[in-house]
Amino acid sequence: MTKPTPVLMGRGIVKRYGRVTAIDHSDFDLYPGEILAVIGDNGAGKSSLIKAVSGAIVPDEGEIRLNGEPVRFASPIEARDAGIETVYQQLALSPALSIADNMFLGREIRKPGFLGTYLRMLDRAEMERIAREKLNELGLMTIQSITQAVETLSGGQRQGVAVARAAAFGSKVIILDEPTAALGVKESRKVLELIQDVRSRGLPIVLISHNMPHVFEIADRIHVHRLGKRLCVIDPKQAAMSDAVALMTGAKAPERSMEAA
Amino acid sequence: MTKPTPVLMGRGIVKRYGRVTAIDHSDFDLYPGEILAVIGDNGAGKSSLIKAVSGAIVPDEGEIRLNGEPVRFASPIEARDAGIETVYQQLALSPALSIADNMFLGREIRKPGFLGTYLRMLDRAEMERIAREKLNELGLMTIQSITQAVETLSGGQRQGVAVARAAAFGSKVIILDEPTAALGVKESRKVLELIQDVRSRGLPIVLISHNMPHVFEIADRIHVHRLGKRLCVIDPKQAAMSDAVALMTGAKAPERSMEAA
Amino acid sequence: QDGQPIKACLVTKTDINPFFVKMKEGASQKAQELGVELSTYAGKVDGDHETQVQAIESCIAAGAKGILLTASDTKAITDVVRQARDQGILVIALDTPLEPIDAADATFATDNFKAGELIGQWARAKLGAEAENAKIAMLDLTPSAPSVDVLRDQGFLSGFGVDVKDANVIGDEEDPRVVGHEVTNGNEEGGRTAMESLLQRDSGINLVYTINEPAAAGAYEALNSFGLADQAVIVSVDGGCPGVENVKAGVIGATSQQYPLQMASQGIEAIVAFAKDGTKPQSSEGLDFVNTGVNLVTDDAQEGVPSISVQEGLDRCWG
Amino acid sequence: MSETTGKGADYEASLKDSDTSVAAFEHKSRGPLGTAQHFLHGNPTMVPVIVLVMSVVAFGLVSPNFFSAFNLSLIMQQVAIVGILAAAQSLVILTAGIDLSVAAVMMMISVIMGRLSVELGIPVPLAVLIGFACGACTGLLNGLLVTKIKLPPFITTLGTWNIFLALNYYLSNRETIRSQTLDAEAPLLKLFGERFNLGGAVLTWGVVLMVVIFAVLWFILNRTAFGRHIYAIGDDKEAADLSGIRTDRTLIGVYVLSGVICAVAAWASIGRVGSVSPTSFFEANLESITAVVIGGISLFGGRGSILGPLIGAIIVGVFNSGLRLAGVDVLWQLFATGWLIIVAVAIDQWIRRISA
Amino acid sequence: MSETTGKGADYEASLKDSDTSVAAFEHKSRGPLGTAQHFLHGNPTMVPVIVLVMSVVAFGLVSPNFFSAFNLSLIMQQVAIVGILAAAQSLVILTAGIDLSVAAVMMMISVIMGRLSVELGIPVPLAVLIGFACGACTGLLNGLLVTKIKLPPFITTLGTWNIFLALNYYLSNRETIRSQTLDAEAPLLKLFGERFNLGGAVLTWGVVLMVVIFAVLWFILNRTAFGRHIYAIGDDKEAADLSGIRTDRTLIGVYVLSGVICAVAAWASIGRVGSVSPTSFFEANLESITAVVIGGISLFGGRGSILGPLIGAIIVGVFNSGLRLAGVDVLWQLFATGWLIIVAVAIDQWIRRISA
Ligand SMILES: Nc1ncnc2c1ncn2[C@@H]1O[C@H](COP(=O)(O)OP(=O)(O)OP(=O)(O)O)[C@@H](O)[C@H]1O
Ligand SMILES: Nc1ncnc2c1ncn2[C@@H]1O[C@H](COP(=O)(O)OP(=O)(O)OP(=O)(O)O)[C@@H](O)[C@H]1O
Ligand SMILES: [Mg+2]
Ligand SMILES: [Mg+2]
Repeated sequence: MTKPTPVLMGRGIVKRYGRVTAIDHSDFDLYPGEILAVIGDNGAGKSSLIKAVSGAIVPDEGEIRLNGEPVRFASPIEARDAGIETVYQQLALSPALSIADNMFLGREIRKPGFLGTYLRMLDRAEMERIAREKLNELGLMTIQSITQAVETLSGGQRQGVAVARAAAFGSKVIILDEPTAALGVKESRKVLELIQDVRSRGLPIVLISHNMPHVFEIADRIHVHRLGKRLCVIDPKQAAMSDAVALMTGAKAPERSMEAA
Repeated sequence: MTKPTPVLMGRGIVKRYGRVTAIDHSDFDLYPGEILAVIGDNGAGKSSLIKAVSGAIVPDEGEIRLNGEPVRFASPIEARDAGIETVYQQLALSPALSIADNMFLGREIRKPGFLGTYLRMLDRAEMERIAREKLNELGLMTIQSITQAVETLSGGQRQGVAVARAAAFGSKVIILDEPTAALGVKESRKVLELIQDVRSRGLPIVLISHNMPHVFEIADRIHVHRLGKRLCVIDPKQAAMSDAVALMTGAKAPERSMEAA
Repeated sequence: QDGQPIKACLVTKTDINPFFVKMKEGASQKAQELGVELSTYAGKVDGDHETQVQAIESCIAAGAKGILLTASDTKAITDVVRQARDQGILVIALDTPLEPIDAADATFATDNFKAGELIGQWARAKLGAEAENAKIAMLDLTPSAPSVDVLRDQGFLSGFGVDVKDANVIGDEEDPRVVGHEVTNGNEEGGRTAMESLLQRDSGINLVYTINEPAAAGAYEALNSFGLADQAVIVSVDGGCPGVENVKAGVIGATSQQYPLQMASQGIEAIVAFAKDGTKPQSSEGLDFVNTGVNLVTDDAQEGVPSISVQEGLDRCWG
Repeated sequence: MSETTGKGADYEASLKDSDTSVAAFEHKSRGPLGTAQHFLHGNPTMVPVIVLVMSVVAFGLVSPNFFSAFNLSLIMQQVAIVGILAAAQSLVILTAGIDLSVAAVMMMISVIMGRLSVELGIPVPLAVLIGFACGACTGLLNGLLVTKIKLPPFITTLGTWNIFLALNYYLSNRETIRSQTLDAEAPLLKLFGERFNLGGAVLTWGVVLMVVIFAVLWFILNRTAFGRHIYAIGDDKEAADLSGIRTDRTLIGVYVLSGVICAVAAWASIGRVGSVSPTSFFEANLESITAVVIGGISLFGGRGSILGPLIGAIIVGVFNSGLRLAGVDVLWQLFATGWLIIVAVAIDQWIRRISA
Repeated sequence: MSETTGKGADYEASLKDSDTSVAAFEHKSRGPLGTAQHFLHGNPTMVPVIVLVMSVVAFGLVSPNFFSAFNLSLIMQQVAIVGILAAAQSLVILTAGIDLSVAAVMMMISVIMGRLSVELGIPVPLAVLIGFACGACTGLLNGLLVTKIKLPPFITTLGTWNIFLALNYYLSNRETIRSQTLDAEAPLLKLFGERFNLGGAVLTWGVVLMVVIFAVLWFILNRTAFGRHIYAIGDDKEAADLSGIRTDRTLIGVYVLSGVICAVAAWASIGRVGSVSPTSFFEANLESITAVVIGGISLFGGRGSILGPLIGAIIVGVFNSGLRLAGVDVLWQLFATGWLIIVAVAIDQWIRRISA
């Protein structure tokens, strides 16, 4: 079976911060239409890796290809313009702005007609309506006022806002860095459903998570990250969770078959 | 069986922010030597509740008792001086300071002898040694340099630092708000062990978590929070996880027996 | 002497006041003429003493032969001036005498008290009998009240016949004719706002003293906007060209004209003479400084107050 | 290790029955005090207004002249220029920056407008337009230094303050262009000093201009994407970057806009001063920042309403005017101004606290 | 819903075998450039030093007199007072505040010391002690307003700046106490102006004092708990509160210490000026802030080394002196100062960037 070209590919990526090595010659592949889970210990370099492929940091060495073309993103905006939508672990929300403002930051909806075209006036009512709708889809029923500042939200509510934003606007690739870490049981389940939804629209997804049951439930392939590099890739249908945990904590070395994946 | 006096007790606590109600006449009890889990939807008011009992916010109404005595904490320092050690959901770390500085913030170790007593000089080497030790206990082996600024740590590493600090210094009550949310499988397991360790030293612990398997594994009692109030208290040995989930999401109303708990 | 050009320094209070710009012009012209290498320095705002100290130190370091100085803090500057003189540098105070006056080798100055006194006397004569019921607005410089501010203010009042009490302190007189003192920072905007406030305190003001001509222009704007332009006489000090134009236009009644350009070029000449054979300049007859003169400029000459015409003022403005 | 997963095997099954209504709580009806509190909580801009009203009343009691329509409109005239500069300053401060160059830019551009029309005989409208263009350039310089060279705004504008001040002195030769000359050759430059009557109060077009500028900025900041981006950048620049805002472009836009507003202020200042003076408004930098801070905008960026600085500027004007009217000695005016700044903001903070 | 928990029932079993060594990576040996980069990354304080060396060399090339031991030591003398104020300023800025009152406090206290010893005949050591106490009180006032009334530091110190300035003029009667009077009645007040020789260079005790103050502050900030708390508060006050630091007490401590340092500066300033002048160092506020920022301390608090402002102050002194010696016209000095501030910080930023 010949593999298709990866949508997003990284080869030999290195990122050092002074004395600290965050990514150490790591590779990365995301194929069309798949859910790729990335797992690894805390500090293994997962977030750094996806920051490198989404333009949030510029790697010291290595190559990144989008649909086979070499790219060099100097900023997250360039990556976003190329269709890569990312929910970062620190969420990237503006604390003092309202939920609706945050969801539409950088792609606001303008009023129709003169007001919008010439005065560039925003359509607040519409943005608030859509924001409320997206949050309800995620089951975040405890958000009492859509005009609340994001800094007044609970940790989980905040994460919900960030995930809703990415899901609503992603066009080519969606990257989620621990999207359910602060979410409750119900809200996490909704996010997993949303991810499957998105995949069924044909978009590939990168999911970083420490929740093994979730990962094994929805991932098509699992990228195991350890000490700044891709240790191996495993198939959740063949491998057991205990293997995955053993691999990422260094309790076990990867087998041949895994490395080839 | 007569119940002992709760170590920490709250009655009718209310906290409103303008139009938003965060805590709505909630009660709270923590008995000596127990692990009390607090569960609930995102935004149910769990964090607000423990902020109220730990002095980080001052409730609008209601009463708080420590060992039966009414108390009114005006600041987290007062609560801390009363022996209540809290890991907040936002972690309360100083981003630009090093890991060791953060762990010992507010209770630094001074050099012995003249340098420490008169010049009040800090014993950096000792603090760094202890910090490294505590982090190793938590299995955070990926932290490469103990003098790294906390802002350069990964999300999970940061959480590890905060938990290690609370565990090292708690004297009467330890409150942990989602301590394992960002942690990996191995690190989460270590935290659970640490919690059990602490309980075996006789200290009661409040654990907020969205991870039902963890909660049911280690909690002695489970406080279910919903819409700003304590809905009921359940016994993990009698109730099923599905009941807990149904209760907190409003799928089911609590039974008589639970309310009495 | 050994082929090296003579070095000289000019240190002024600020570089934003046209008065000091003229001074610099005079010095530069003369320096060029006599082949002197001139460096100029200035404080950032009026009263910026430290910058002047640093400037003098730099002159010493640069090996200057002489320093022309308009001091912001006339007492405090004496220490560094002594250092300079100890190095054999000729220090000439321009415009403002140091305290004590012999702290400098020589002083080429207008008498600022005299300048104030002249406009005071003129105003008194102009108002005539009305002078007894005059309502006077005093528009001063800054809250820190540097010595020009005090000298002109107190000179004006004593010229007008107000008992100034302590001549070193602004605003301690008890004469009911003085409506009030406000500061202007010596510019138009400050003059206008200050005048507006004083007019509100007493709309009958008929005599306005101003620290300089920009403040006077601002005061006139305020009077004009209150519809009182004809009711009050404005007097001022400096005699800069726009100021004399304003006298001509009737905005200002009279102004005391000074001659900064002359002061500065005389100063340069003195330095050259000193560098040649060590002669120091002599003070004017009966004074402890070299008087470079002050003239009242007005076309409305009053009995007993010597003045020159506006035309002459324009010819000589800051000459 | 006890194994509990068996019991919770499909603990998520009950989720389908979970509650789907948005959380809502009863609110007891509040007393009048409670209502006031609640109103202030929702409208923090009203807090400086209360401080303003309090100080107007206080000065009204002290000095009888204070409360006339005439005096109140005079205060507005005195405030107009600093108010317009405060508007420019607010934009920059909202992005967590600070613009120390506003006063220097204004002074320099008023000189440019004046020299062009009086000395080169260029028609006033063209001279004004050139002035606006120069204002935009000063802003562009600041903006490029802040975004491309990544200098802190404080340092950038401290540097450009010196530069523009030097240019101002150079271009003007430190000489004022007299009122009479302007009247003769370029009366339009004094447009914003023209007075008109409005129900007993005499106002200048400069005052109207100030109000219009604030209204326009309010619209931009609250009703357009550009405005929301300004808040987002001031709030957390990194988050704004990551969420895909073109922060550099927005920041440059802010500085250019601020430069243009300074140019507008320059035009208005000619009307206020009556002549083109290269030394007037030297103090306006600090005064504009004071107005912004008293108006409740955080120096750390991202928080506060643009209407605050308008009120803040008026509060400062009221203090200054009230003290002068009361005939306080210059020295004690300085002293009282110090305390009044502190007390005004303290009252503001206190009202915010009890209404939180 | 697929149920996967069965497969992973005891997926944690393998944890006992997990790796227990701390992560470590090989580092390739770097070239000299890499080593320099790495050094600067670890020692960001050295960056302003590089800027300093560059500007000294540049001015040395332009004006031949610049490079004399005499001139270099003169620069140190000129820098001393602003340097000491910059030390006080740094403390406050590290807590994310700003102290606009430093120069006014210094001026006022030098007047107090002078008047007490000259006019009331109080022995100098006692007068100096009273001055220090007054400095502590000014700091206490600032500190209480910031912590208890919760005013922003900018507004607090803007207010107290006015207040202390007014008191300064009042207490001094706006008159200078002459050098000769001091020599006769209180020579000890001029102690820090005394010169001594150090290998050809003439230094004053004021310069020594400045260096000592920075050394002591370095120790406090880096080696004591109080110092670490200052950084923590500036970094994130809320986090510092929650992690149990007595932030109010620490902040008050910082302002009091800053006030005392200003009092020390006041004493030193009498030596520098030679007399007690109520108007000297009017500009020192902005200069002290400039020194702090050029020295690499963030105006947002919590970041930067205290040694930076020392270097920053010297850089500013070198610029000023170099420009004067080069005989640049005052107007173009202003212009050049503007550019030099920008260029100095731009170089600093650039070096930081490439060494990151
Ligand atoms: N700006 C930085 N400066 C220095 N070190 C950094 C920086 N950013 C990340 N690191 C280091 O790089 C390593 C990888 O961090 P990263 O955030 O990628 O981990 P992660 O796999 O996402 O961990 P987690 O699961 O806890 O989120 C960590 O050791 C971290 O300390
Ligand atoms: N400062 C504030 N201003 C306004 N609303 C607030 C504030 N703090 C909390 N809230 C609101 O109070 C409610 C309870 O928040 P809280 O953080 O206690 O929830 P939580 O149960 O801890 O949620 P999570 O599980 O997501 O952490 C939320 O609806 C939140 O929006
Ligand atoms: Mg991560
Ligand atoms: Mg919470």
